[in-house]
Amino acid sequence: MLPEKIHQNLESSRAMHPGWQDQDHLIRQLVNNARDHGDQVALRERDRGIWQEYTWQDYLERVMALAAGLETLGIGPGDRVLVVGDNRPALYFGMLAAVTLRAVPSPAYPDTNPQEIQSQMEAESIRCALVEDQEQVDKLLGIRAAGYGHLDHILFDDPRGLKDKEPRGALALEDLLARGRARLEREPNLARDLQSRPSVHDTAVLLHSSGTTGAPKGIPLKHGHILSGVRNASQAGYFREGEVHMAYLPMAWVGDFIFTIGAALVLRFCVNIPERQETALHDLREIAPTLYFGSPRAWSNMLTRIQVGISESTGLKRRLYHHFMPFAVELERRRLEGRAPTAVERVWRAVGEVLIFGPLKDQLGLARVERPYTAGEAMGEDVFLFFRALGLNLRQFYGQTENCALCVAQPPDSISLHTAGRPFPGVELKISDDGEILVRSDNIFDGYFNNPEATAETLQDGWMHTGDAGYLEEDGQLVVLGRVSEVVYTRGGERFIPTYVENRLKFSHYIKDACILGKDRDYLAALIVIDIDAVGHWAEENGVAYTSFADLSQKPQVYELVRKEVAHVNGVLPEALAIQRFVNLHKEFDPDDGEVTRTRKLRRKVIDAHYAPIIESLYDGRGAIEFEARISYETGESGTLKRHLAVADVTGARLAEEV
Amino acid sequence: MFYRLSGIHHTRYESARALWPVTADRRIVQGLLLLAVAAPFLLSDLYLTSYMLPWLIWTAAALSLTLLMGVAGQLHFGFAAVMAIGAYTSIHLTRAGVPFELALLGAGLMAALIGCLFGAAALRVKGLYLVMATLAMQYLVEWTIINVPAISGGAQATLSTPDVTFLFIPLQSDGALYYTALLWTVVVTLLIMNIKRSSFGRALVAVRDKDFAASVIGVNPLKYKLLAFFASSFLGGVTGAVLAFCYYQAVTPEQFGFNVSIQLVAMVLVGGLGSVIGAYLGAGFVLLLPIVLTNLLAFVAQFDLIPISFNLLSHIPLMVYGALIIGVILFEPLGLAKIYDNIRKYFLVWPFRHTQS
Amino acid sequence: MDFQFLIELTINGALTGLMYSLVALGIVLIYKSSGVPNLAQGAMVMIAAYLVWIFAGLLGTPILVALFMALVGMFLFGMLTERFLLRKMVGQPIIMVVMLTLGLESLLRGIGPGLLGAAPKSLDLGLDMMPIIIGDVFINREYLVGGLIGAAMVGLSLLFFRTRLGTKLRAVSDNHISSWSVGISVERAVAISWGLAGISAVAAGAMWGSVQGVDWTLTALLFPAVAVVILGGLDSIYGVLIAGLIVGILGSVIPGYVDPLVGGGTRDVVTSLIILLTIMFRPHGIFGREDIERV
Amino acid sequence: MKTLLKGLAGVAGAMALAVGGTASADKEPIKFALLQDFTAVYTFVSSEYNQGQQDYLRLINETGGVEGHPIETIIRDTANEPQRGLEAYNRARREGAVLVDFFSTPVSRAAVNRVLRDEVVMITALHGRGDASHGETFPFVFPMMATYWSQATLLADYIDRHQGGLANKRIALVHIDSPFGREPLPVLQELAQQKGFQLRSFGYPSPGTEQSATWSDVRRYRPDHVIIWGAGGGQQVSVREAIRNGIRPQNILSVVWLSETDARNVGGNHMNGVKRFEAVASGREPAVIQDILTHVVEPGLGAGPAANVGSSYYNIGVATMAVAVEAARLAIREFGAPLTGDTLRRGFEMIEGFDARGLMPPVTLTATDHQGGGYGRVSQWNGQTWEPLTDWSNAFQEIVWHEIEKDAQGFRDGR
Repeated sequence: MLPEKIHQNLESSRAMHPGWQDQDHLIRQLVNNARDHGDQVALRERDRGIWQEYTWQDYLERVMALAAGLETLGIGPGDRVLVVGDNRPALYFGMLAAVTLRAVPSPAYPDTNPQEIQSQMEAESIRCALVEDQEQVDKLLGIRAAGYGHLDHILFDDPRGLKDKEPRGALALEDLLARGRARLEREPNLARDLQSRPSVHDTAVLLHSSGTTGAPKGIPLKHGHILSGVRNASQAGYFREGEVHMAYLPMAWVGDFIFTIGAALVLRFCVNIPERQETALHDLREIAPTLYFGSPRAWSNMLTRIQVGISESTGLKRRLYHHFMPFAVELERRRLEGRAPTAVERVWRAVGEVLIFGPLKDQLGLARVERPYTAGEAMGEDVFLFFRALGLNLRQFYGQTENCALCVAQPPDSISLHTAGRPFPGVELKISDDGEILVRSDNIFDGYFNNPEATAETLQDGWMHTGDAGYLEEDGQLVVLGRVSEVVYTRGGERFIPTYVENRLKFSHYIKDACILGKDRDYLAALIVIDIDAVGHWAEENGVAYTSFADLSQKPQVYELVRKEVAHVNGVLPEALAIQRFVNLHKEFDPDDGEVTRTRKLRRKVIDAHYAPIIESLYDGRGAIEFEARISYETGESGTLKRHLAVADVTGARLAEEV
Repeated sequence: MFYRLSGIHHTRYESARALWPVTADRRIVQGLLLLAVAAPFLLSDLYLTSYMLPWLIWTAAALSLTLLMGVAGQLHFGFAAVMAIGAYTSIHLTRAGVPFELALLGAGLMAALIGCLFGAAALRVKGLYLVMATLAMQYLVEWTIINVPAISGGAQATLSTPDVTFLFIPLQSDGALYYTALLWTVVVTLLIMNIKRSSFGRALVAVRDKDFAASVIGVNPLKYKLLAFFASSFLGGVTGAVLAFCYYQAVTPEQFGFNVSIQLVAMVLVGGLGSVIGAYLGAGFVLLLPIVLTNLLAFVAQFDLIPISFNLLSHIPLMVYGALIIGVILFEPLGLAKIYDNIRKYFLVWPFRHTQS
Repeated sequence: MDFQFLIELTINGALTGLMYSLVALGIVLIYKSSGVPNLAQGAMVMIAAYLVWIFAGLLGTPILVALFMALVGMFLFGMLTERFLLRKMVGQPIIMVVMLTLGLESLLRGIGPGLLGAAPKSLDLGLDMMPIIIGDVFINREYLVGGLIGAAMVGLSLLFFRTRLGTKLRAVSDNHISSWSVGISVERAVAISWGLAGISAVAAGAMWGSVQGVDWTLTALLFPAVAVVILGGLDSIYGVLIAGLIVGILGSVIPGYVDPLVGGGTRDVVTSLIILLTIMFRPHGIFGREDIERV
Repeated sequence: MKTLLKGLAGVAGAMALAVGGTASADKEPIKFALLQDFTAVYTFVSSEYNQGQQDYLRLINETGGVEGHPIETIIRDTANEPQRGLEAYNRARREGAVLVDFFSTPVSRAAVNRVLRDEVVMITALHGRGDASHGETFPFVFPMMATYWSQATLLADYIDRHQGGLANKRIALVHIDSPFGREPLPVLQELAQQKGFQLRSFGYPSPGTEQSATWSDVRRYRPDHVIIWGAGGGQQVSVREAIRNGIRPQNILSVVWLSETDARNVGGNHMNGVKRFEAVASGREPAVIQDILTHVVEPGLGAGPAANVGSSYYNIGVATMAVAVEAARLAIREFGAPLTGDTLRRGFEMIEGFDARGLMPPVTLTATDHQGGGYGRVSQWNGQTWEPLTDWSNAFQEIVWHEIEKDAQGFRDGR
């Protein structure tokens, strides 16, 4: 990027954020930590069973060395650096090294397919990529071979399979580090110089919207946004200094950057990185963090894991669990309703803490968690209550990438089941006339990357339009209903938000995904994706033999099981919005097929297209359908397979339940 | 339920291989050690001298044997003879005026040297044949002791242990004897635990699992078999001396007969081959079970509830003992240690049945 | 004179050795079919002797009837032992099997004397106690009978292995899995071999019980029997015969000359040395098959 | 913890087997501990021996106890294992036993130091250490019957007096190859020198069930007399082998351990004429045995099969308890109740010329002599019973005491 352009950006940012101190940036935080708390552990990574530790001094030294090295590759202010891979210390170091050079890390999800990466690279004219291992290197080489010519440097962390046979432009981070160290030694003032280069007005990271609708948009977040967001949250008591944090969520997701880099630098977190994604749960237990963030799905999975574990457990343990857990859940429900437990109940709960709750939290690795959070989408009431009943002060965040995901959260004292909480200090919130939630604060971004139209749509008069529908309660707590854009109407003019219903369905352990249909139709119907783990286990318990996902999904017993779940949800919906028919799909929604996003949000258009014959059958009264299923193989080829799918009515069951 | 594993992480392999990485286990060990140290103040002299003391010493013996049988896989049905060598050596040395501490060392060395002769058979054969060979050597050692009055002590064939001091403390009071035995057992325990996780221990395990294969990976089976016999016999010899000085206070050949060898093997097997905790449990089982049964039956008999002859009554412990050994081997071939392990796991994975991660 | 002494020692030793063979035969029969070293064979001999005594001494049935009943009893006992104890040990390490049989020995040693009284019982087979005297050589009449029975039992066993059932047993002893595959019930074959071991225990129990009285000391016959088995080869029936003779003769001749010099009973020393030397120089005995171990 | 264990100990205390007793014995009981081997090596003796002990104590309790004190017994199996014996001993001592009888050489040997320290009387009739006769060295140990040395000298004396003298004879000692079997060797060797006879020892391996080679050798030695020295099953094998090898039964002399059972097991009348040392009269004639039959066995209070009453080992058991009760009686008379180990010891040392109404030779125990003179007699199997051939006597006690002194000295030096 041209220096004038950068300078221009800087000036405009200064004008927008007069309160920001120029040298108050992330690298400064790192330098301060290394100076004041140099011996403290900043980062741990589990490597071959043991935890490698990095102190703040190590941290700084590596970031500086990498920055010095990166500079020799020609990376400079305004350059975008692609980051692909699972959480690795070297990648974090590399990102901050880029930030030091006023370049912008642009993380991508490691399982993103090459086309998407290529379009991201093209949009951001990426010249340098920071990747985890050979797999990602190969992916990038493929993109380069496919015609993307600007990729000059591929820096990789894990040298396995690459050592001594690096492809053109590929360089081990270890070698870059050595190069940078040598340079730092030669130039004694370089480190100090590097540290003073960034500005609070620089973009610290370039994140991306999920792309639920249309192509992903780049969301640049500046040092200042991140710092003010973190400070607001910490001021409200949502983070404390020195938290032990587990960095296991994707690096491309806003939360990881905010927690693992933003908050970690500001509040000196001890960040822990699991050995692999598959070992994350085990490693979580070894670390026992004090701060834990999980998506509602992750919490729900955890609950499923517990329930499956308990159902397999021995008699006494199972009985104790089934006594204490409902007791505690009921206690928690009443507590949220404002009724305090009696002394006897408190004593009994303490007994349960020793016998069940404590051991459970220990098994999950949540024994030390004081700040368990969730965000992203609505959380099932039973899941929420369960973990709160366990004694975890589980709370929900509400926010978007655009506002560093730090916007609204449930306060520790007054939590109710249906509200998202109160805005952070420093965050203004209002509801627009058409019911949209608007926010304004210093941690809201300054505009999309190279997308003035979208920016103008989202940022109006300093207010950010979240696109969510909601309202404020009398006590100032926010209730989020769903996407404004998602509000649809049935043919009869009933207004509903499919996601809202889907989430209710997904609160069932047996349902992994659901897609609610009904827009411009006579009634609501559902495509159901069963949860293979939970239903599979249920099938084993109940002696239902099955061979595959597709087979299991079509078992009459499974249909009966799902029917009950659907009927249960119908019970809390207005009668006109009852789900009348559903189909159990023969496969899961697959991000590779574009049916869901990487964060598993539905892409309704794709689904409508893929499953059109099934959807028709849901509305033409047929009891079954032969479906030509499209299959994508891992090679990228696709084929078709004939599937026989049953279509079920819920109404009868519902009537039966009412009788 | 008692176990809390979260937050336990290791930054070095050494700490990951620590003896008791889990806090609850460490607490249990500390608690037991504390109880063991406090035993003279908690237990009556009967339980101290007739239960705790012999139990500890036999545990040390079982540990010495389990190093050979469990870790190195070399069967030994003549370990009582090895202990006898230690006992007689130590007595003759102290009688000749050698300080007790050195006599213990001498006992260990002498037992280790002769124990290596037992090991010579192991260089040639294994399994059942080794059982028979060591058994035969047990007879030879026993015969030699009995038939050489200079060893066994003349016509009475009894040698009383002379008064000695250990680390400047006279071995007179029950307490002094007990603490000496405790110290030795703790030393042996720590030693075996550390051997098991050392390269030496792993070499022994390699030899145990398949000696040919071990030689392929560069572990010389001959050398390690002999080393195993040496180490185990050394410990066994010292234990024999401790047994003589701290418990019997006199040695006769009968104290180290063939049946004692069998009992030692039973301790190791019933406890669980190669397991340290198993040695404690096995020694307790084999040593104390007949005593407890005898006392229990005598207690029951006084009520005259069961009209059985005194002769049968006195044989019941023998039958029960045999039946229980059969039972343990049939139903839990990994021994009492496995049962303990199952109980521990039951609480370790609480409230689940299996580990979750 | 000296020569006659040697002859007498040799003959009596040989006969004793054949009587050891009676005990050893049971061990070999079992080992041959299942690879189990039955260290409870001594106790089985004791139980067999008690059984004969119960019928002959306690109930007063004629000795032949008593022997027959004991044969039936011990055959069943052997089969049941295999069925309920040893069959569960398949695949376990040898040491476990050894300990199991030792546990069984303990159990039996408690049951016999516990139920019938600890004092030794006399078992009269109606044999004259006076020796057969040939020249100046005295031959023990009981040992002669016992030795002949021992030789006969070994011979019978050899013949048995030529019958149809015996051929099956041989097949089983050669290879369990291939026997299985040609439809031979390995379990049954092994059970039968235990039953046969029970039968040989009756012969041994009756003879030794008559010689030394019936009490727990009969279990001590295990030691010389082990020497016989080791020397002859654990799976060789010929070996039992030959090794029995060798162990008996050496255990008689050597102590005969050495005992006066050292003033002690050296027979167990000889027995121990036989075991040791065999194992050191020819571990699989004179006739035993050598196993080939695979990694 | 400690209270809990004390509670346990209390239960254990209640485990003491009461012999029972309905008569006027109402003062606090005296506890005797009979901790013997009922399941392993000594079973051939201990069941009968212990039965005799129990029956005699029952008789005492039935007839008013010891000066009004009933006697309680603590009976446990030790399986001849020192560690089990020591446990039983420690327990019995806590329960207040003043006297202990292990009837097992290894256990008694292992317990010597403890009884001396704890001041508990240990009787070692016909087992244990011979040198324990030395009262000054072993104040609390009472062999109280002829030691093996005294038995050997008495048998030699018998040959000397009644079987044609010892001079120039060939004597074979055929013994089990164990310390016990070799015990008579030194005194016999000493005697061989004094009396001018030839002595050769022949050891056979334990347990002695197979001795044929040994006896071939014995026959070759052409002994005039054979002294057999074993115990249990080996004894009858010795007798049979001796007879087979042409040694006349009359010329076979045995240590005390040869009983009616052995004779039955040898079978027929083969054993007629075999002689043995006898420390206590056998048979049912002695008055004490008659009393037991009347007061204990006939009312059905006997501790075992009535057939055993009057057998050799039974009577030995009776005799040991008769001496012990007598000692207790003397002690209580002299020092009053309660009886302690020390007063009981002094009671023992006051016994003078006590013969249990003709059951045994008159025994006199003193502070120096705990053997009681080493009296005994030789009896002979006549096909039905053991028929005494001599009066109670002792022989060559100076040789015996030389051995006693020598070994006691060794024991003192070892300490």
